[in-house]
Amino acid sequence: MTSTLRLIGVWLAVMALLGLSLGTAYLPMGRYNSIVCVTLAFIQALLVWTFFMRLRWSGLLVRLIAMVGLLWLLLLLGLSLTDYLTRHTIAS
Amino acid sequence: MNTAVAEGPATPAEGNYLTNGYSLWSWLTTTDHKRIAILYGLTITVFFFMGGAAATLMRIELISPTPLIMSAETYNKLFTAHGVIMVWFFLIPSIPATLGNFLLPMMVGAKDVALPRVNLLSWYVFVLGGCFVVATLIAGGIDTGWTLYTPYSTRFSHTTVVCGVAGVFVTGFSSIMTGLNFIVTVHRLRAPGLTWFRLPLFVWAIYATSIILVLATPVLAMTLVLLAMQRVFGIGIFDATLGGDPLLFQHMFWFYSHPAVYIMVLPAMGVASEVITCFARKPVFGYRTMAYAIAAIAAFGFMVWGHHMFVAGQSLYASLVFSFLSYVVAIPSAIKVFNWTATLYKGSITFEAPMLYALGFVGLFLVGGLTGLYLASLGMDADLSRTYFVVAHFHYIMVGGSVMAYFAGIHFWWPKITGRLYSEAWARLAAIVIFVGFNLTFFPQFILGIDGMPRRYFEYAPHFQFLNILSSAGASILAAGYVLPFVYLTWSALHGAAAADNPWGAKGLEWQTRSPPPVENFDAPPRIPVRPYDYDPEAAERERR
Amino acid sequence: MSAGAEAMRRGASANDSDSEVGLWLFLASEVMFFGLLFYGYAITRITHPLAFAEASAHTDVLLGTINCVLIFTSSLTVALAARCLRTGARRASLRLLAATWTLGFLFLAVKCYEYDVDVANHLVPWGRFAFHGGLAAGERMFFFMYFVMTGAHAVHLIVGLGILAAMVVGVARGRYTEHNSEAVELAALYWALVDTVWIFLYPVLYLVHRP
Amino acid sequence: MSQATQAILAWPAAATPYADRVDVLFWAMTGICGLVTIGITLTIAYFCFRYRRGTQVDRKLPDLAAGRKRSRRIETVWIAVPFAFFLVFFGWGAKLYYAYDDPPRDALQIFVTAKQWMWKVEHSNGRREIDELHVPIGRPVKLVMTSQDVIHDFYVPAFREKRDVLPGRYTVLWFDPTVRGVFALRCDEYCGTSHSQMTGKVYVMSQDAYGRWLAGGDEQPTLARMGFDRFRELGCSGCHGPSSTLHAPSLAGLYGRSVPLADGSFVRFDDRYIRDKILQPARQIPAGYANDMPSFQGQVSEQDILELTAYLRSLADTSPDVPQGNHLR
Repeated sequence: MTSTLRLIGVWLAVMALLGLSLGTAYLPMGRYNSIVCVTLAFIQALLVWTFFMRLRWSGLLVRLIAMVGLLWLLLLLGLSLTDYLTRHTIAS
Repeated sequence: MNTAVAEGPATPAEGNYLTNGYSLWSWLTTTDHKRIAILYGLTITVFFFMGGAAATLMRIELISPTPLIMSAETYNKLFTAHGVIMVWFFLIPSIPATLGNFLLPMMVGAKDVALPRVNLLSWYVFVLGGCFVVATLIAGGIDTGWTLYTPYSTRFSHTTVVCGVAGVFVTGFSSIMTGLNFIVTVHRLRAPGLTWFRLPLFVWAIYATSIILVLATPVLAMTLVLLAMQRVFGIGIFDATLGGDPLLFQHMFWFYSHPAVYIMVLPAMGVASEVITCFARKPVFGYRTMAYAIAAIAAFGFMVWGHHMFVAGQSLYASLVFSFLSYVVAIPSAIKVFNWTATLYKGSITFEAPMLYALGFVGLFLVGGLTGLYLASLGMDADLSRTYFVVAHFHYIMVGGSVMAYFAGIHFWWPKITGRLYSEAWARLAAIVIFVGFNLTFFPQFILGIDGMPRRYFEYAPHFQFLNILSSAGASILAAGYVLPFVYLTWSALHGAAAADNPWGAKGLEWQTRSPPPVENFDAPPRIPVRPYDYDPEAAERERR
Repeated sequence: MSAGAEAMRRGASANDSDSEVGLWLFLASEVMFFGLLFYGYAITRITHPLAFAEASAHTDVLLGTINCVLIFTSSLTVALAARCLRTGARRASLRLLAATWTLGFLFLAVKCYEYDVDVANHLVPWGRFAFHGGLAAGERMFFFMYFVMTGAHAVHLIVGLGILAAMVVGVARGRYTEHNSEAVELAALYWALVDTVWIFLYPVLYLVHRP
Repeated sequence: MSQATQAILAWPAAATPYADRVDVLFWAMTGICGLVTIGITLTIAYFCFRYRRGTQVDRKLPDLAAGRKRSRRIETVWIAVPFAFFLVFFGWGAKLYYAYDDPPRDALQIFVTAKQWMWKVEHSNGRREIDELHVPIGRPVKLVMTSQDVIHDFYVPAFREKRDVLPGRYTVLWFDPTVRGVFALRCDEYCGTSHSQMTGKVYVMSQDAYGRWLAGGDEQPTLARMGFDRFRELGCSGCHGPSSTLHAPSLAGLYGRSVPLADGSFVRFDDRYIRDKILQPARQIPAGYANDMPSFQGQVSEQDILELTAYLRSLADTSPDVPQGNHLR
């Protein structure tokens, strides 16, 4: 049952990352706290999607669909930031 | 169902999807994409005339610069009802959910959509959403405008905003289901040998539209949830007096609502491509470019929403980015117009009603697109945005574009859908009346906008009256133009002469089957053409002689 | 799917059925659905960084972490359940599905308890609110987003529990077997998505400012 | 007929140099777009006529490969040429917008508060008007605008510009009137029942007439003077006053300067920053000061904030040692 073991291994990794993310949250790293936490969350999500949701064994189409939501969100956030990060730079 | 049995067992060569059960129940429980298309068609026709009635009342009111037949409250509720109904309950489902539903599986050589039960569910969800909207109207209507800008919609409107928003929210799920279904169908159910670049442009257009439906609609749904929460609980992230930002709502709203414009116009482009090639009897000019243009419009359409906010308090840099991207998205639209024109070159052209509608579409879309360039230009937009110029511009795209193309499609595929012919003379007359009425209604509005008349004005300065009367006169012609097809098409559905399987000599897969098609679309597997639109104008001329 | 349509099908890898592709599209739209909330959160946090940090410190990190453990484990058990059913181990699959359901239910119970604590601490932004200082406006918006986001997640979880219950019954009655395991696989995918949402909710709601 | 011509020529006069520049762009675009519309329509009409079924014309299509090659060449042209025009339109529009977005420093500042359904205007000497705006000719005017309720939009067609007026925020619209006269002002963002009646007039008058107009009217305390009263009533002076023992910054001479913040960045001490500090003091803490200012959210009106801001602006050129309020009349 190697694939069962693999899934359990992935679960252990996700739990370890949870511990790591909780631990680093208590270190005073300023704005990097959030960056680290969210990065760890992305890795956890990647593990879950790759193994639990079987993207590793899926065809190209499904992988594309899985990515497109994230891409579109980046579009929404990225283009909005052109507004929010520069809104007050012109002296009023 | 019983009636069908009483007529005796229908052999595959005789029966069709319309004879497969006559009871209301057989329609309400059908999973046949063709029947669901007709359910959608009937429903949106009801909504079209509801929205149209609102517009008619508004145009009557605007004959006079001072109150004429209604109060300001009523007027505000009417333009909101007109917008909400026309956008979400007519234009967005119009071509995809009726023509798309009917034709997409046939065009890819499939027996049905991939998820037929989801398809039926989407119609029920749509009707449920419609019920909320009708309930809202009965409760007095809402007065926020279809754009639902905060904080007016959250704190200041005294109307049943939450109910109306719920209707739009629910309908969103119907859009998602339809889009999802089409994407799976195109990917999975294409007949063997029907590669991507052998698909008709209509399929490309519906496919691209579906992607927008699936990815943009949930954004609207959640935005409306946040809006409703803020209205109900009095707090939220859009309320400036509580530290929130009303522009955040606008970003969220337009992230859906700008792509929604492409939901309306991409399928229209698909229809125009089918009809123009058929009646020019010539392959579409630059097929691949046309397909890529559709994809490009769908993708870039997501990156231009900020051009609705140039004067709304958005930062200079954001405006620059969005203005530039808006010009970029205009390129593929321009390509499409040029290619349609070039398709006519060396054709063997006839002018049946669908062709008249399609040519009308190209002309009106051209004007709508070019006036879009004014609004994408930052300096011009600071003058023209939110005036009647904008109203005219988007009506040229949505009514001149989408509705003309919808009519072109309905006429083009009517013999296939119903198995009957309509009166060609009446249909040509209606096409011309609609074209004339449309221009008379909306062209004066460009001038009104340039003259500085803001949209959503119940009363206006007296010197705007002449153009408003002109517009109202046009609207009455337009209304007559819309009633005409309703009458002669209804007559045709009941009493029309039987249509041949392929009355236009068209090349799509859907024309290879009977009219109306059998339940599973094809009696024998369709022949897959080596290239799409394999028309030959010379051969067409020879045949004629 | 009828045999005819089956025969017409071509292209993509044979692993993915129509329904699976359809479900993934649905998941993509779910990503946009939750994504919009994360987007609203992000923009509001950019304009109120201190308030968000301050308010986040008042969430119950212990309960949040317990819920992480519960839901991460449940997405393992559901993945295993789908796997077991595919390979014919129906009984194991049934147990794992039941375990998933239980873990999900526990998650919900913990969340309800946490909501109760939040209410007791006046963290509900409508009504009497615990914060009054200079950051109150931002803190209010943080807790608004906290309730909307966890609430939307909880709704999905409840739907998921319903689906899982149907799967448990279906497997127990022998409706879903190794030859007909698709429904369970799709349920597992949906459940894993609900888990993924929590993966992101946890750091942005509980871990903003802990030192 | 006369009414018709009048209606079609109702094009509002351009009353600023900026408006003239917008008109040039408008006519340029209209010229080009008009030519394109006519050109394409005529082409379609010509093709439809010449290649209608039954005419004896050459209809031979090139073979597939040659046709594809040729169509690609043609398409490249009609991608490149429109794109070039689009770049020009974009650049031209952007240049105008940059001017629209960037008021001159020496502009005459006037405050506009919008509410359902009226425009309240306040001049720096305290003179107020409703639904009317008097401005001098030949001097740039900068409107600092905010709304008490929903979003409105300040639109003067003769100036060819508009800007939304938002609750909870200042937006700016500036113009440089060069034509004397009365111009229509309209609200151009739907704001509720009487949206279409939220109109007004902009009077552009000679400098002298403006000066007389400004001095006329009831004697009213200046905005800054009222701000000084507000400064004491609300208790601001308790901490920010010169005699305060609390560790709060003195605000004299700060306006317009750039202030170092605790996080190492800088912010301009301007209307927006003052407003933010009053409502959300915990944001953007100045370097060296604690975060102990309470929020005045809900205790101050937009009017109060305007007055307080005017007072702080009046302190721009004072030194911290001068007893505050003395420089006001």
